Amino acid sequence: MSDTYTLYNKTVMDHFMNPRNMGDLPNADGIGEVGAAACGDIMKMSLKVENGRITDARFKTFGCGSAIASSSMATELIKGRTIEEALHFSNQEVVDALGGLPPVKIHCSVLAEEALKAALEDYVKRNPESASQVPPSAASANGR
Amino acid sequence: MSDTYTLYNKTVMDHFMNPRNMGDLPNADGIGEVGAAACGDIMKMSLKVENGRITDARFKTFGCGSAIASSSMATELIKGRTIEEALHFSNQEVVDALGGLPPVKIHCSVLAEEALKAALEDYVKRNPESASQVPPSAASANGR
Amino acid sequence: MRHVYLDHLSATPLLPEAFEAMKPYFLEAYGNPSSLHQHGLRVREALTQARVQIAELVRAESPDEIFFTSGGTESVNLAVKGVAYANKRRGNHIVWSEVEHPAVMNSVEFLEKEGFTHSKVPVDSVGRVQVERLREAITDQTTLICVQLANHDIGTLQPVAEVGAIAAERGIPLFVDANSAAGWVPIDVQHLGASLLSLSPHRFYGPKGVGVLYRNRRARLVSILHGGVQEGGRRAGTENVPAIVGAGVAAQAAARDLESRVTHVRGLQERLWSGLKAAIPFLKLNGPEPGPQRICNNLNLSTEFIEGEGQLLLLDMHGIAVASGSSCVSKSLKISHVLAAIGLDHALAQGNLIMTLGRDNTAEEMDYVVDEFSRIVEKLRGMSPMWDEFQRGIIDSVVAPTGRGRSFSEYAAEVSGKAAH
Amino acid sequence: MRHVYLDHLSATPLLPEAFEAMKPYFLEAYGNPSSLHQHGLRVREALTQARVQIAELVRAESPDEIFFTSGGTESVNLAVKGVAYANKRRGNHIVWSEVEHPAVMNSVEFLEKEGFTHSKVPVDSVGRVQVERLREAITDQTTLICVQLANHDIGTLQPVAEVGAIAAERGIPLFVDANSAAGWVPIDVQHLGASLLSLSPHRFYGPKGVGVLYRNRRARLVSILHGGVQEGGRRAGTENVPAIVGAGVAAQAAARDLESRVTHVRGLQERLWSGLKAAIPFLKLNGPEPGPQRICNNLNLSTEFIEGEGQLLLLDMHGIAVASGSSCVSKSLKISHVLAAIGLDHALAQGNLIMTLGRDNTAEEMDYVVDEFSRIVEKLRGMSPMWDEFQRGIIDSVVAPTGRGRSFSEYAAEVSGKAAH
Ligand SMILES: Cc1ncc(COP(=O)(O)O)c(C=O)c1O
Ligand SMILES: Cc1ncc(COP(=O)(O)O)c(C=O)c1O
Repeated sequence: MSDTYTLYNKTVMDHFMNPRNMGDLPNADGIGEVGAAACGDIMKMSLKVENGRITDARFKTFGCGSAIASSSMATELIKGRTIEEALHFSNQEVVDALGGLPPVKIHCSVLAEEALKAALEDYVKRNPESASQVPPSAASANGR
Repeated sequence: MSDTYTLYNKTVMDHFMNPRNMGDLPNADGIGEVGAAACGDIMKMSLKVENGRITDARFKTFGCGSAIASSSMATELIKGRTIEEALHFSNQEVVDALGGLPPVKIHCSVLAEEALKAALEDYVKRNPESASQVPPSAASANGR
Repeated sequence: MRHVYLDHLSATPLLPEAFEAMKPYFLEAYGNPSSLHQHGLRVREALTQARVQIAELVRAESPDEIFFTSGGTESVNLAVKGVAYANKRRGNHIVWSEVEHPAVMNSVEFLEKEGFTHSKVPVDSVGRVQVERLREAITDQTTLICVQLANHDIGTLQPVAEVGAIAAERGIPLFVDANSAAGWVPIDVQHLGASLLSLSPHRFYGPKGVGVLYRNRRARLVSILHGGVQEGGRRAGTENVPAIVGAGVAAQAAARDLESRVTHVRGLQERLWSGLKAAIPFLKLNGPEPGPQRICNNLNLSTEFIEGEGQLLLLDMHGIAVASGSSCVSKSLKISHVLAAIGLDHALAQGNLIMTLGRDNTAEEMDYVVDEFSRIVEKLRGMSPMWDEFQRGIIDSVVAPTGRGRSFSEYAAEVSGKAAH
Repeated sequence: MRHVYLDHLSATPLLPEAFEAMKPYFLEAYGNPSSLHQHGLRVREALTQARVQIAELVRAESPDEIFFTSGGTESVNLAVKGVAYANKRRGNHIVWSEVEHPAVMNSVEFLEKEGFTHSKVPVDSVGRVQVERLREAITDQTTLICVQLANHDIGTLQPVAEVGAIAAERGIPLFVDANSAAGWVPIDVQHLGASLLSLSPHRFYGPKGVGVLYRNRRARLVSILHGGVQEGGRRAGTENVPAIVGAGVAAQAAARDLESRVTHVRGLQERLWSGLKAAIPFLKLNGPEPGPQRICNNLNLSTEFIEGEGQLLLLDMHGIAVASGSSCVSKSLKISHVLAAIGLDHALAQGNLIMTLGRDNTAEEMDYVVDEFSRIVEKLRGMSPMWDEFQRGIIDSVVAPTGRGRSFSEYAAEVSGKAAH
């Protein structure tokens, strides 16, 4: 066998093999942790927020290759966004940035969205003054 | 392909390809014709009888390879036998002399036996005086 | 001795290019496509490609409509039972033609024991399904119609597109058994109105051990071999990777070469039939005359006054490989139900011979067959009490009646004391 | 990069001598065994020989007890459904173990929809069928008992001969699914008391596309694929001749080399497990310890705190091919029902990895795997929020509990708001 065959495309494999922003943020401003019991994925996301803007993001993931890649990509995409922008973040961005995921793996990108939103929610809870920036529906829809 | 593969064994193939005693006997002393409608075989056997002994036998057969081989072999076997011996002729002799037939083809040998017995019956009918030689059960069991 | 293979409906040699494509999948790329590592992923790609190649041969909208099975028979079983079970709540009635292959026939009969009902549609004297009778057979319980594309015995091309229009009108899935047609007839599932269609790659120079079922996405189908979730959950069991790869290549070649293969073979079919007809008296062609109603590679003959197995064996001893639908040849000791369906006289059914042509046959071979076969017929007729009785005017010919005597069937019934059929 | 193939339960490379034996049957001896001419008769002999070779591998009394199918799954379906339907008048109850392969499980569930009933016999914590429970499950309606020889996931060897004795006593046919065992365990159908037994040649270096069902002459069996009268009327469809020939050769080699293969592979199994155990903390072996209760070629591991697919993919990137029973790996997104049946904690089921060894693996490969796998586990644990929580004493290990916190499963249930299983 000369070629390498991969389950996921190159971008996904790259983010799985060399995940970006892996780890925890010391003194994170918001931390979210979500999971899908059915597939056994757990994602934890930590955010650093300065002046209403996400300046840093880290993840830790228990899950399959696409879960790791999705969290890696989500942290990459979210850095630099405002809280409000981040609250409009959708899993589709992750899927698109990764160049697609197999149908059964789309839920991994959903989990990344949920982890991010849980972390944002945590941030808003800790910083009630920032809540004014957040449309109420957005915050509650993703809370748990 | 170097070898020749055959459906039947060598003896059967030989009797099929080069049948012995094929034809009709002019002035036959007994003629029998039997058939198995299910398999579409028809066998006709003609006998020449002299002094209570079969001196010649001929067959014509509409049927498969093993039907032709069975009739050929039956005519070979029967020549020289007395009427009474012939009435005890059994299909198993044909099967054995042919070195075996596939299970679904055993009925071909049965047909050969029946054709012979039908010819004998015809002979007995034409020569009532010979009936004394024939055990009554044997003649009627195979008559039709 | 010459070797002339005229049994292409039973099997075709594998296309060398298909074998070449298959080779790596035996010793080297031996992975299971369900595996997530290199070895599995590599062969997954091969399956995907084969699916595309097959989809193109039948003009499926998407390769996802192609399912691989173990052979023509399994494809038929999956189609018939898989649709029947899937629609059990809607209805339990199946409409099928009386010349369908035993794979359809026996599947329907199995379902009958399980509580399904069915209607068998008759055919005309050349084996064509009577479309109006088919229309009448449909009830509001009907959930499946089965009509083959070409008959496996007598080569009749069925009016499938007409049936497809009726099926569409009534909203009933149509299953087309194309196992004996694919590779020899252009197929467009859209045009045929087929919801399902089965293919048998080893009938068009693909390998044995693989079958295909096309299924339109809108047709409900449940699996009949239960286990893993291979083939989109519709066919459990580790995929026969090399055979699937070979089927793909064979399909591609069939699509590419269809026209030239058909032209070549049709020419041989005509040459052979006209040669035989001229050389041998009392020979009948079963099914339609060569032409638009008959598949290009089949001749189904009945040689009167002699039986089929003997003809087959003697031809074989002269290097010519053919098939026969006579009862002595069948394992069930019954004549082909197709010959019975077209009402063929018993005598003619017993003398049946099937010659199916392929791309490697030549015109010289046809002439050789005519020659050899003439001699063989003469030899066997010489042994036949029937031929003799016919010569003497006691029985009559069915092929070309003279009105002199009884037919062989009547005669045979009398000899055996039983009706011939 | 080294390539280490540790997924022999998914597929094995074809034995070169089997491939050599198969080759002529593609291009040259391409006939259909049902044909009565040279081309057909020649391949018939090949089938006969293969039947003898298989019969010897399982010590069948006669080659007539060997039936060829398209694969392990079809053999299982034929056994389960074929016996159930054949005995429908006598009874409608099936006894089977809860660790049977999906081929058995889903066949039984199909039959349930068709009006059959069944009892699922539990296993102990290493996956062994509880024989007394099995005995109790039998009713006077029971017409079939199904127990596998070796488990496909966790390698447990089942007490089949004990079950066979019960089956014999009650006069009920026993079907033994030996698809994952044949070639790696000596098989004697007489000794096992098996009325039926399925084999999968591509698990012992035979080709894909062929399966075997042994059936004792006294066991009633009806066909499930309907059509022609191939395989003594028990399996319709043109035979996959080359694959059957290959299966025969592979069976012959398996019988010949069984002892040396088993000795070699068992040594590797022990070396690999002791190496991994020493190098990696919080690693659990599922199923029995290597030894008489476990098949020689399987290790089923659970790596705590990390998920299986990631382990599998990283191993693959390092040239090591393995399988996993984690839910992310399965197409159904459920963990292997075998892992559920032995009551494996959810966290451990998700971290599942299956390594199955073969004759070409070496001791050096085992050491390489231990090395690479240690590094991979470390890397993935470094990414795992669970590992971190464990280090901080928030959650506890299931493999080696310290009593410091909740288990991962409890933790995961809390995070997701849903029970983990
Ligand atoms: C029309 C038709 N259907 C089904 C089959 C069964 O195919 P196979 O024997 O390849 O399984 C055949 C085989 O001749 C056929 O001609
Ligand atoms: C015990 C058991 N039964 C049945 C099967 C199904 O076999 P196949 O996928 O070859 O059809 C397998 C395959 O892993 C198995 O291990």
